[in-house]
Amino acid sequence: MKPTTRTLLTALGLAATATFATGASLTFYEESLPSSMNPLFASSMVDNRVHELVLDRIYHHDPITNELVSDVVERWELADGGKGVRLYLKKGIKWHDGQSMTAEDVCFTIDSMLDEGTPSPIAEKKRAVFAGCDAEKNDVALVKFVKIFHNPLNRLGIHILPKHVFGETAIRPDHQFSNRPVGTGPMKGSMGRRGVVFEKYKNVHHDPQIDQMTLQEGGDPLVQVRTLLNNGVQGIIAVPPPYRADVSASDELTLKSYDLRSWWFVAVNQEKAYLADKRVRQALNLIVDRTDLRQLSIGVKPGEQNSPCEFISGPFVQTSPYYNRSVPTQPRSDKEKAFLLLKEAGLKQVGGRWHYNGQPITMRIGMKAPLNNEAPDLLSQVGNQLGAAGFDRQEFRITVDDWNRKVLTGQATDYDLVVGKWSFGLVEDVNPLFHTRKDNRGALNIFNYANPQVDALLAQFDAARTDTEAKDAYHKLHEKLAEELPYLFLWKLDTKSAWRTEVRGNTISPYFYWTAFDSWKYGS
Amino acid sequence: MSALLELKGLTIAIPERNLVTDVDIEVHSGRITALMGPSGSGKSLSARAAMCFLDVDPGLKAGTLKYPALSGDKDWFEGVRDGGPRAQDRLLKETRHLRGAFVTYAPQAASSALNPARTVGRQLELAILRRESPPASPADLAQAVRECLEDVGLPHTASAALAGELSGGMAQRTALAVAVAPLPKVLIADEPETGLDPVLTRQIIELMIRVAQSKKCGMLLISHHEETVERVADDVVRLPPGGHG
Amino acid sequence: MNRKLAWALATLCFAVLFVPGLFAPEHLSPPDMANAYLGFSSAPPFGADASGRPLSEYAMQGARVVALPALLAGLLVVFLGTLGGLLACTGSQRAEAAAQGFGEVVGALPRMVVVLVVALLVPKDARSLLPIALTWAVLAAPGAMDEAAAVASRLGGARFVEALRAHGFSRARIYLIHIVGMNLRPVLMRQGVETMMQVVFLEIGLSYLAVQDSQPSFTHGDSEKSWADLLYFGYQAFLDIPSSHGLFLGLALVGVVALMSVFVTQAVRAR
Amino acid sequence: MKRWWIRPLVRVVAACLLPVAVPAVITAFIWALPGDPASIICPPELCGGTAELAEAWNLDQGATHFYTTWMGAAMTGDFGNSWRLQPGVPVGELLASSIPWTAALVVLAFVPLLVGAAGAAARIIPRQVDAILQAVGLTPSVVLALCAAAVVTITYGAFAFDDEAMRVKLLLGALCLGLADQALSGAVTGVRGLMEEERKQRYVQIAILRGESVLSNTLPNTLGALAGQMRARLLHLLSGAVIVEVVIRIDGLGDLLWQGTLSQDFGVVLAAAFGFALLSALLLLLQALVEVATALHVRRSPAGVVS
Repeated sequence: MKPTTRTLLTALGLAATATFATGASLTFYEESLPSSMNPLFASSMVDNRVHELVLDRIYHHDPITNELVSDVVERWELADGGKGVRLYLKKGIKWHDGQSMTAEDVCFTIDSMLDEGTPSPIAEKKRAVFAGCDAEKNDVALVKFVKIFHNPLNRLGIHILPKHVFGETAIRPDHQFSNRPVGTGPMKGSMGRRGVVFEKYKNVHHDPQIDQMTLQEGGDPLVQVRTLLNNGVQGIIAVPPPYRADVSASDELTLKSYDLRSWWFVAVNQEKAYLADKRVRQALNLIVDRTDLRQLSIGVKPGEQNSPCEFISGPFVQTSPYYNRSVPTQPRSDKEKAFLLLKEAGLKQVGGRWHYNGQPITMRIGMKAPLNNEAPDLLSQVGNQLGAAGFDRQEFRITVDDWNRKVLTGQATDYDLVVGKWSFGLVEDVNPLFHTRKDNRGALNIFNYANPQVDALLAQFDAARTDTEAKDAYHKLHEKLAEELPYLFLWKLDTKSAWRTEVRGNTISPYFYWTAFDSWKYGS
Repeated sequence: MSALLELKGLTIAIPERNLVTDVDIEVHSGRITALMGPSGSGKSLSARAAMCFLDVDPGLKAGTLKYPALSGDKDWFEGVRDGGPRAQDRLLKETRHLRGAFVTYAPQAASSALNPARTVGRQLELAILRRESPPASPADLAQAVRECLEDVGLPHTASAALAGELSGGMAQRTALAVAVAPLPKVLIADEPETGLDPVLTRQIIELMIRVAQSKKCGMLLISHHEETVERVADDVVRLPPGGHG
Repeated sequence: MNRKLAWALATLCFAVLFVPGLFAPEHLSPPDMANAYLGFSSAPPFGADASGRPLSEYAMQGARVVALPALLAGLLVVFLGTLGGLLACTGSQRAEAAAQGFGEVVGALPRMVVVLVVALLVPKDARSLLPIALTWAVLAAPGAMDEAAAVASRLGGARFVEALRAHGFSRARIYLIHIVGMNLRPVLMRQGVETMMQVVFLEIGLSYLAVQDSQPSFTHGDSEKSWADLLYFGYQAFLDIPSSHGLFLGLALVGVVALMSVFVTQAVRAR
Repeated sequence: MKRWWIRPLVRVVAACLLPVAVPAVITAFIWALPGDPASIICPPELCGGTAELAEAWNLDQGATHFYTTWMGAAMTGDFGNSWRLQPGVPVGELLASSIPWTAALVVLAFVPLLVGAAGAAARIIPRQVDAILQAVGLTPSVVLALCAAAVVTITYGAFAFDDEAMRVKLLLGALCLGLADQALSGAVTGVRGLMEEERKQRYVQIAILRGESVLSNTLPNTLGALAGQMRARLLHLLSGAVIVEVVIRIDGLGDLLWQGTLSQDFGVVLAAAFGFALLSALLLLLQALVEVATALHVRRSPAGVVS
């Protein structure tokens, strides 16, 4: 091992000198390259983050005060008797190509979403919100909604698109914009084969302090951390728990938490005959030993204090107001109870293997492949536990494409179990996850779970006018799901970024990450 | 008169046995020396040795080779005897300029002895260019090629043909033409009769003799046909069977 | 090297590599943190991975992944090579032109492109090295066919057959024993084993790429480990992780594969 | 005697077929996949109304229509925009930026092969070297490549794509490609074997007796076979480039193909495969050219022959 160490160190030395040569340009590792720089075709958190740098949303939550603010709107007023808002835009805002941003652009954005010819699921959802838009003056836009919303500005968290770049309102995913977008955000970005290069673009509403920034795909997390340690990069958006110790050990690095409310789950396919029985799902929930899983994949020792990983019993993180603390978590397995349930449900154990209707059960367990970086080996560990409990199993890594194409669209019904993770912003809207698939509801319902009572609770949340109503609805939902178990809820895993100490003023906004980018500084 | 080629006491061996033992050969200008012996008696081997081409291991044990008319008393085997393949290779390189220009070789079974990837004309050109005073202009070269073809009774058109496209007789004539084209002093003809019918053999051999005499060169005729040798040879060297003397 | 020894060694390599595949467990044994990153030791003999699972199981599963496909690919090449050799002996112009045509088109296909396309085509349940290996064999065949044909024509092709016919041998006997058995065998064996080796290396290559991008592998189910996983695990030794034993084991396996092909080549050298 | 021009002709025909055939195969494969092509390329929940896309991408009227339109456009150098890998970027651009890398990589890797082959042909490289080369050649390229990759990552970190790093990677890649998988040793032993075989031919022995040089006699007869061997080697390198490029992260054609394959961006896959096919076809043509040239040189009727 010794020689390797030495070569490593010398190599690190090399890298360090290489770095300082390049001046005030910042490089950071993302989980992957964005799949598209066009917000209408966003399909991952990486996309959402990148869009925040390049484009402006009409309204957004202030990362510190959490109130709705806007960088582009001077003032606003209700119009159309509450069915619309009139927006007075700041003057002098320029697009990255030098053209000035006008009300035309705001309206174009909404019109393009309303255009059936825009093949975007995001736009599709907005069609249930917006009715249209009139550019009344060069800097005054009247946005019309389909109905009266009690907080219309909440609905305006959409990125503004440049009319002059697209021309027609039917926007296609393979338009140049998806790769070399023109925005009004603090940075002008363009995607290459190995990364995205951002360049400072001074504007009346943005004054970024960092001249240049490069996004690169992370790859092996171990390599990421090493590279950060030797200043080969200056930041990592998400550091997997197993590697956080190295980061916090170094005084050149700071570990910053990124409020991304994400929790992990094992979705259960009730369309499989034997899993349709609630008792079997409950049995599985008892078989899974979360404490072992957590230790073996994430590396949290049993009884470790302030661990990054808290068990959950329902579809919310424990810090969320919606989390129902009266529902207990299941940290350890209870096989006896589980086996009783299985037998009740008509499963028989023959030669140590569980059979259903005389057939041995072979579980097909899938996991979104990239999650392996955050929770190394989780898939095979889940497999192990089920195997130990007497289930034959096959394991599958699911590519991001298959995940988007099959799993999210409810077509991956050949799997019995799917391990995954959801991430939310401040608004934890779980309706798409559990609502019966119809129209554009239940859009993310992995195994097409359908339960009228659940639907009712979700509707109750939608209709809620006050926070308590909403909270109440979701508490009931939590309880219901904990009993129904369309998912085996595993844990929330907080997300942490690592940045070099030379990077200062780096406020990380919840979910969107870069909202406060203007305050970021790099270099002495 | 002095000999053109003088090979004395030639002994070539492989680890097991001697291939030829104590062979003497002399070739004189304008005369035909026949080298006779049953198959396997080392005729070709001796003939090649006479051209400094010995690729046998350990190879040359004893013997001297002189080209009196060319290099007086120089013994070309000096330092090669018992020198093994390496020395023999050296000799082969040293004497390359002699082969063709001074001593040349008309092979048996000519059709497999001609480069399949060369036209007759091209082969002749290359051979002619090895003359002591090669033709200066392309025209002269062309002329020379035609003469060579005429000498062996081949039509000019044969010049464009590839070896593979020649009949046995034509191939033999070509081989002869190529052999004598550099105007050598010594012509070694290796069993010209092989693979040819008696009539053709007769023609070829007579042709050889005619050409050899017209070019004033001595000839070493390797053959095992008593009758042929009786007819044409001035001197005869007989090798014992199996190379043991 | 003497043939008998060469054969013995080749067989030994083959056994060492592939026989363990027969005993490979379907799933890795459950983790045992006590053994995490354990180096070469008494038990488990080849050390363990990050969660203490024995690397020997990696090796065995890897063997199972490659053994059969590599073998079949080798055989396919041998078969096609034989065909090429025999065609050359028929002395039919048309047959030779056809063989060349096949050789030109197939031989000119960029192999990895075809392989990747095939890899994509295979449904994820049936994901296995076999189709890829066979494709590779077909792509490698023209070389073998050419060489076999060359050997056959050096024998004298059709004339050789006629000559033996004159001695009263039956065609079958001439083709199978005199041509294939006595003269083509060395070439064919060598080509076959080289293909086997290439297939194993191909598997390592493809799997490694998959592991690197944490993608599902093209060549084996995700419950299984390939030799590439060993190399990947070992590669972290460059990053100061105590996993060099993984690298050694992986490289050793690669080395044995290579040696096997060397020994076979030695063993079948024509006298 | 078989007509000399048949072989080169077959090659030329094959060379013409290749760039047409490869995309055809891949198109067939796209349609062979379960599900309709448009939704494979752009899943509904990524881009809702897939019908419009299908139309925009000519996927709506069957494989033949798609293939013909794609080919037609490709002939004019228009490969459309990338759908998934780098949405919106003209695939032509990607291709243009990739081919030089791959070409450079393969050529760099080929230089030592060429030198080795020449050395073997001219009997400069002693046989003893073969054993060493073969031993080195036994390592699969991926193993060498991953060591190279490790070195680059550790040394350059995020700067692994700067010019300097790319140059280093190119060299390392070429080294892996050239040494691994018997590339170099194959070239050396192959050529040596060929030349020795020819040297043994009777006409060469006789030529020696006539005092002619060996090489001038053997070369014309072996040139065709040599060209064949060299082409095989180049092809070998070309396909090896895929793995090396992906592991060491060189922005070449192979990497493009791999990324395209993973993201199922068939526009890119088609184009990359087309690129490979073109390179391979080019090699075929070169070989045919060498063969024709030698054949004509051989048949060049000598000075002043009236035939």
